[in-house]
Amino acid sequence: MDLLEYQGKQLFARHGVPVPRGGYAATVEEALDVADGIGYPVVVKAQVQIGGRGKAGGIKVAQDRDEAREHCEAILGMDIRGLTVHELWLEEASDIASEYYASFVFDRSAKATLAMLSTKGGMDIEAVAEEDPTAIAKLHIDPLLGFQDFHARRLCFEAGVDADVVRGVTVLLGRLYEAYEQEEAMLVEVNPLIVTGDRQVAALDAKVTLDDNALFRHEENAEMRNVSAEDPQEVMAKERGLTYVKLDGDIGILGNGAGLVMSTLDVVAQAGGAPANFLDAGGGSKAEAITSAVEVILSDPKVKAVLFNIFGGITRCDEVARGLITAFEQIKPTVPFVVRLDGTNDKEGRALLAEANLANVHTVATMDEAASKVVEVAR
Amino acid sequence: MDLLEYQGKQLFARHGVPVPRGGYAATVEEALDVADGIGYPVVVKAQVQIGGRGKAGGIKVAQDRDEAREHCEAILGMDIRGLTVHELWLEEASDIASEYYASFVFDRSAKATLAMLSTKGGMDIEAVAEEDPTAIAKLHIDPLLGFQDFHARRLCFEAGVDADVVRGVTVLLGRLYEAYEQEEAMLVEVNPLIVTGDRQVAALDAKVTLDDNALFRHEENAEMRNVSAEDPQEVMAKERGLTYVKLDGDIGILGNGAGLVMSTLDVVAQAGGAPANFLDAGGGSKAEAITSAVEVILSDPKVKAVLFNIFGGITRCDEVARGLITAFEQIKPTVPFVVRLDGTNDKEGRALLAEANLANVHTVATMDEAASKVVEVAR
Amino acid sequence: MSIFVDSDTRLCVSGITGREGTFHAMNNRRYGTEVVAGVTPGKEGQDVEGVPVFNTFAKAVAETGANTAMVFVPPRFAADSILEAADAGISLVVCITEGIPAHDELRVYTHLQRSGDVRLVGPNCPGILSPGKANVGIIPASFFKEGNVGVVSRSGTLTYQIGNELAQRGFGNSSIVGIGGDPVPGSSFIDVIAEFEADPQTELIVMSGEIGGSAEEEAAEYIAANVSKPVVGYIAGFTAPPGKTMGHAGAIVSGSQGTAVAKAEALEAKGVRVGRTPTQVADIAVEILGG
Amino acid sequence: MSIFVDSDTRLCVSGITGREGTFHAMNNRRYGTEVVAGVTPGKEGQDVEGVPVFNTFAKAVAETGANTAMVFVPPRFAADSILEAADAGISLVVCITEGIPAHDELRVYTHLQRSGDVRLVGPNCPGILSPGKANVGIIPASFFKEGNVGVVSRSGTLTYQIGNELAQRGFGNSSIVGIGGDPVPGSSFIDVIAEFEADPQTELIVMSGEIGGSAEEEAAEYIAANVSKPVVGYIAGFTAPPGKTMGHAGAIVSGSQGTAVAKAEALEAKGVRVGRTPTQVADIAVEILGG
Repeated sequence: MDLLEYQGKQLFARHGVPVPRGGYAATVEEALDVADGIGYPVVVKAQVQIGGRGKAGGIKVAQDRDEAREHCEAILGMDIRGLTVHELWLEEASDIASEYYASFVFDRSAKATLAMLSTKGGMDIEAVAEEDPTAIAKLHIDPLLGFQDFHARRLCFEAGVDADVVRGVTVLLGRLYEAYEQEEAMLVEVNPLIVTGDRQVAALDAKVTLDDNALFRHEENAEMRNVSAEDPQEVMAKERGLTYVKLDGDIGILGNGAGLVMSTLDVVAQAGGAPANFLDAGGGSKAEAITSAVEVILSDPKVKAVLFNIFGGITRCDEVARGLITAFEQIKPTVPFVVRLDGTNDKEGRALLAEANLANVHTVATMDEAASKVVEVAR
Repeated sequence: MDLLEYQGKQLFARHGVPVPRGGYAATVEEALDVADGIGYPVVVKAQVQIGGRGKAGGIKVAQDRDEAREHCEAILGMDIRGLTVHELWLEEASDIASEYYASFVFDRSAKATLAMLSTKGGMDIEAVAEEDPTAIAKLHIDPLLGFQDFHARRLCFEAGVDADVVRGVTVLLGRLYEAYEQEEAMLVEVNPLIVTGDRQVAALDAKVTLDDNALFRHEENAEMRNVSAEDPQEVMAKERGLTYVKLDGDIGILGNGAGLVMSTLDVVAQAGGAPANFLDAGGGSKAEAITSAVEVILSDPKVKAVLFNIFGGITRCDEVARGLITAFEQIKPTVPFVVRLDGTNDKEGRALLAEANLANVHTVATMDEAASKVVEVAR
Repeated sequence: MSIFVDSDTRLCVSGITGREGTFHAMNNRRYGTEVVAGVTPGKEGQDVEGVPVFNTFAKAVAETGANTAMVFVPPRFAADSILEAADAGISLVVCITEGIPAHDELRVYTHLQRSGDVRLVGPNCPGILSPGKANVGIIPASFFKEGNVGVVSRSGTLTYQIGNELAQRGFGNSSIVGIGGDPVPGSSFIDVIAEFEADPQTELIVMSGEIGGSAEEEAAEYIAANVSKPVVGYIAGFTAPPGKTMGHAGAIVSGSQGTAVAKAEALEAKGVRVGRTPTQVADIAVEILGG
Repeated sequence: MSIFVDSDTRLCVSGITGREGTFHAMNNRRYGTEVVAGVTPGKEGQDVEGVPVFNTFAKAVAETGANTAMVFVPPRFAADSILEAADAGISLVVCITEGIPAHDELRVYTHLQRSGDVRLVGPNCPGILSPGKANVGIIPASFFKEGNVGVVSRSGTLTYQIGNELAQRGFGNSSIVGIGGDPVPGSSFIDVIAEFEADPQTELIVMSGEIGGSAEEEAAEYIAANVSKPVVGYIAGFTAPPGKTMGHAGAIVSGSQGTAVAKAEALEAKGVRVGRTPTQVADIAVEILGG
């Protein structure tokens, strides 16, 4: 789960990471109240889950109340790379002497957390990484020992942090790691991490990705989920425990297990088709899950045919068949279905389907055959 | 540093370990206010750093305000095995169905923390350990992995905890370990850990020993130090950075390094003397520390002679000599001193002493000689 | 021969009293796996169709000599169960549970790596099947028979698909190992391939990967340097949507690694033939071993 | 020969710019120890009487090939400094600092044990002297000369006392190792005695213990099983006040272990002669090796 900037900053603040004073607003009037409380100049920041807000005009400094109103009115409702701004964060203007970059990210390859620090913050850090990899100091953290002060000092000295703020950056990094670990984030990123004119350090931006699997331990974080910002079909799928990603094509795909679904997309593409989605019904899918899945797939009006590719292990094919039959009863789909069932209880599943004799459902024996068939019926 | 029961319970509560509701009082009137707030029946508990309070009459249940007054008056000022009761803790009376025992202790031999749990709580656990060692479930904790739920369950099932409170005890133990580790305790001990009639668990007593070396990280805990309960000479020594333990004899001993001081006590005892104290002036002792040390030793009126046994490594003998000379100027001791200086700058130290020509100071060459001499002059 | 599980396997199932736990434990037993114990705290003294249940792994191991654990408990309890099994002296832990928090996986992985000889397979994996010998997990065993092809896969259902394609061509398997696709799998492609290389029964190794991470690229390096047996690869996800990159930091970490194309090319560069569909994988196997 | 430190030692001193750090670093260098670097964060580019100072151990090791660290920083920074030295590839860390929190020591000890080949001596120890070769720490070297007696001790000043008694009888030392008396010493009596047993120069081992803990009892067992060279023991604290017991739990843990009498008896039961005073230790050494 990705947090908005203001959510990330609130999470940082809980762990003592210094952030500028600020407040949240969803309307212009709320925003002006917040701005008055902070005092002027004040920074008005669009809260959307996308980079490049500044360039798009989503971040503005206001010198007084009138200017603040002007900026808030301009930014609320603004479209930033396809996302509409519904929320604002206002904060005190910072006196920036230097801009650094800091992050902790869960590095799967290394099976460890990677810590990064650079004095070339405030700009596109990926570009920095490409042009001058030595400008980013990196090291991996032992998860059982944790991030130690010496790690922070090493990053600071390697990155070339100003000597007088090494202590401040060391403390900030320690707290940032605490936030990362205790909140079970997959990423915490601060760009820029600023040094102010009076040599204080603070996180001027916050990018936080939390581990969805760990949200059950963090109620406060689970509540931050911003459903409105997500694709409605993906939300629908998530609420039903399904993994769904919308694609551009017209063939709806359902499978069990991410690998098999990915493989199905590949095989359909090789057969000349264009998948409309990725939908993993998961291990042990029950009939209800299958019914829900059909609903999610068909909620995309572009879908011209649907492919069910099931190889049952923990999933039982009879459950899948039952779910499909229920879906037909409830939704009465008009597009053709191609169904391939193999694995646990496949005979029972196929028998159920044969018995139900659903209109427009083609049962096939192999995955390759299923792909050819669905491409054919989608034409 | 040992905490009083109420301090331990407050520390527990900070980590979510359930403890009965209660309050602190230093006078009868305060106590009655607290008792009124809690309601009756209420338990009045003497706060002294010693076991066996209950048997000595230091813990009483009061059914009403009059009885509470009676108990508070009896307990405040009471002498329990040599300690005067100056403080009270009052708490709600608990409905006790079972009494368990739980502890985490820093086990030097194993270089790990030992967790212990027994269902034979509420009594002398050392006696239980002797009579029926299997009645205490034990296991060691990996400090990097920490105390896991499975450790707690294993202790519960091995100790024979009632099945319906295994979950509750598991949670309590997890929090107790958190308190132990995060507060950097050398010991947390709960005896009894009670199960109430409605099957809740709570810590009815709290014995906590904190690591003095870690107090700099725990301001809140450092403030709990109860100076009045300590021996005034030991407090004086501690304030001056010296390790001092009072003994029963009449020969004051000063050395540098715990091992050398212990060895000096042994050699003096073998020479027929009775040491009056253990005083380790520490590594790198400066002149001021030596002067302070003389003050501390001579504050014990029983001291008839003083032995200085210094083998300088980080400590420089000239500093020791200077400190002794200053002490003679300031305190003008009347008892004889025997001084043995060896190690770093020993020649300079001996020269300074020779030059100062202090009355009643005997300089000797070896430790054995020093012991014989001090026993002789103490007669 | 086979790897990891065989007729010496003595299985203890964590979560045996749950619906899925019971179902698959019994399924494994019917296949011939020796299921000697189950663990469910508070249910000691009960049995599940004759399999005794214990409160702790320590007791289960002491009483039954269990040497292998299958973990079937919900995600919030799974890390604890793996650690408990390892602490009790179990030498192979197969974790089926899906959805374990990533930081839990990281701590468990690091701890097991440091503290001894416990092998973890999974989490979020279908388990291990050694046809004709033992099945530990949820792999539908009826599709597979004993043979000379070792299969290792990040994906469960894809494993069955590939195994099935091979079976249709008449190939059997020494062992089929699902390593799972979680952020921190206990065993990697390399760990499993090394075992297949050493296993006399295995004559061909099939590895089935997918987009994300760099495990396939690392395996390619390892195979080139250490493996004498033929290896056939498969990568799923050529047409998959780009995965979630974790901020700019994520992009810096992974670089250009992780795409299906990059993985297939990495394998082919090291002489591993890569099938573009499960069917092609079987076709290549026929070419190598003879039909 | 000698153990731990010798003419191959390349010393890096953590806290070299502090008063005590400078004093003892220079003292060690005057003795002949190769002091190649110092570490003080923020002071890189400076030097201490010609010894270059670095911000980090990583850089100090990279630039100077330091292989041994001496830690002299205040207690709140000491654990971090030990870990930093180990992380940078230092193989021997000698920690002089006194007063390190016990939980810090426990974590450091456990981490170093698991993660490789770093030896820690101390904390709260006087260091290691190999007479005629190198001195790392605060042992006053002028009292000792090269010879065939290895000394290992929990106490600093007592080490000098015993060493001095031996010197007065004409004995020199292969190495003198102070292991420190802290709750979790990085090296134990056993670790050091094993090295002396293997060191051809050492013909007699003197171990000086004190009340508390069970390290001496464990050493007695180890000596009986593994040590062929004569060992003379000393235990301080026969008349010491009873130590702080840590509650009832502490009493249960330690049982009757830990008293001077128990320790001396444990050693004597395993054939180790125990002197009752430092002078007696020297007398026994004379008997064993000849005066």
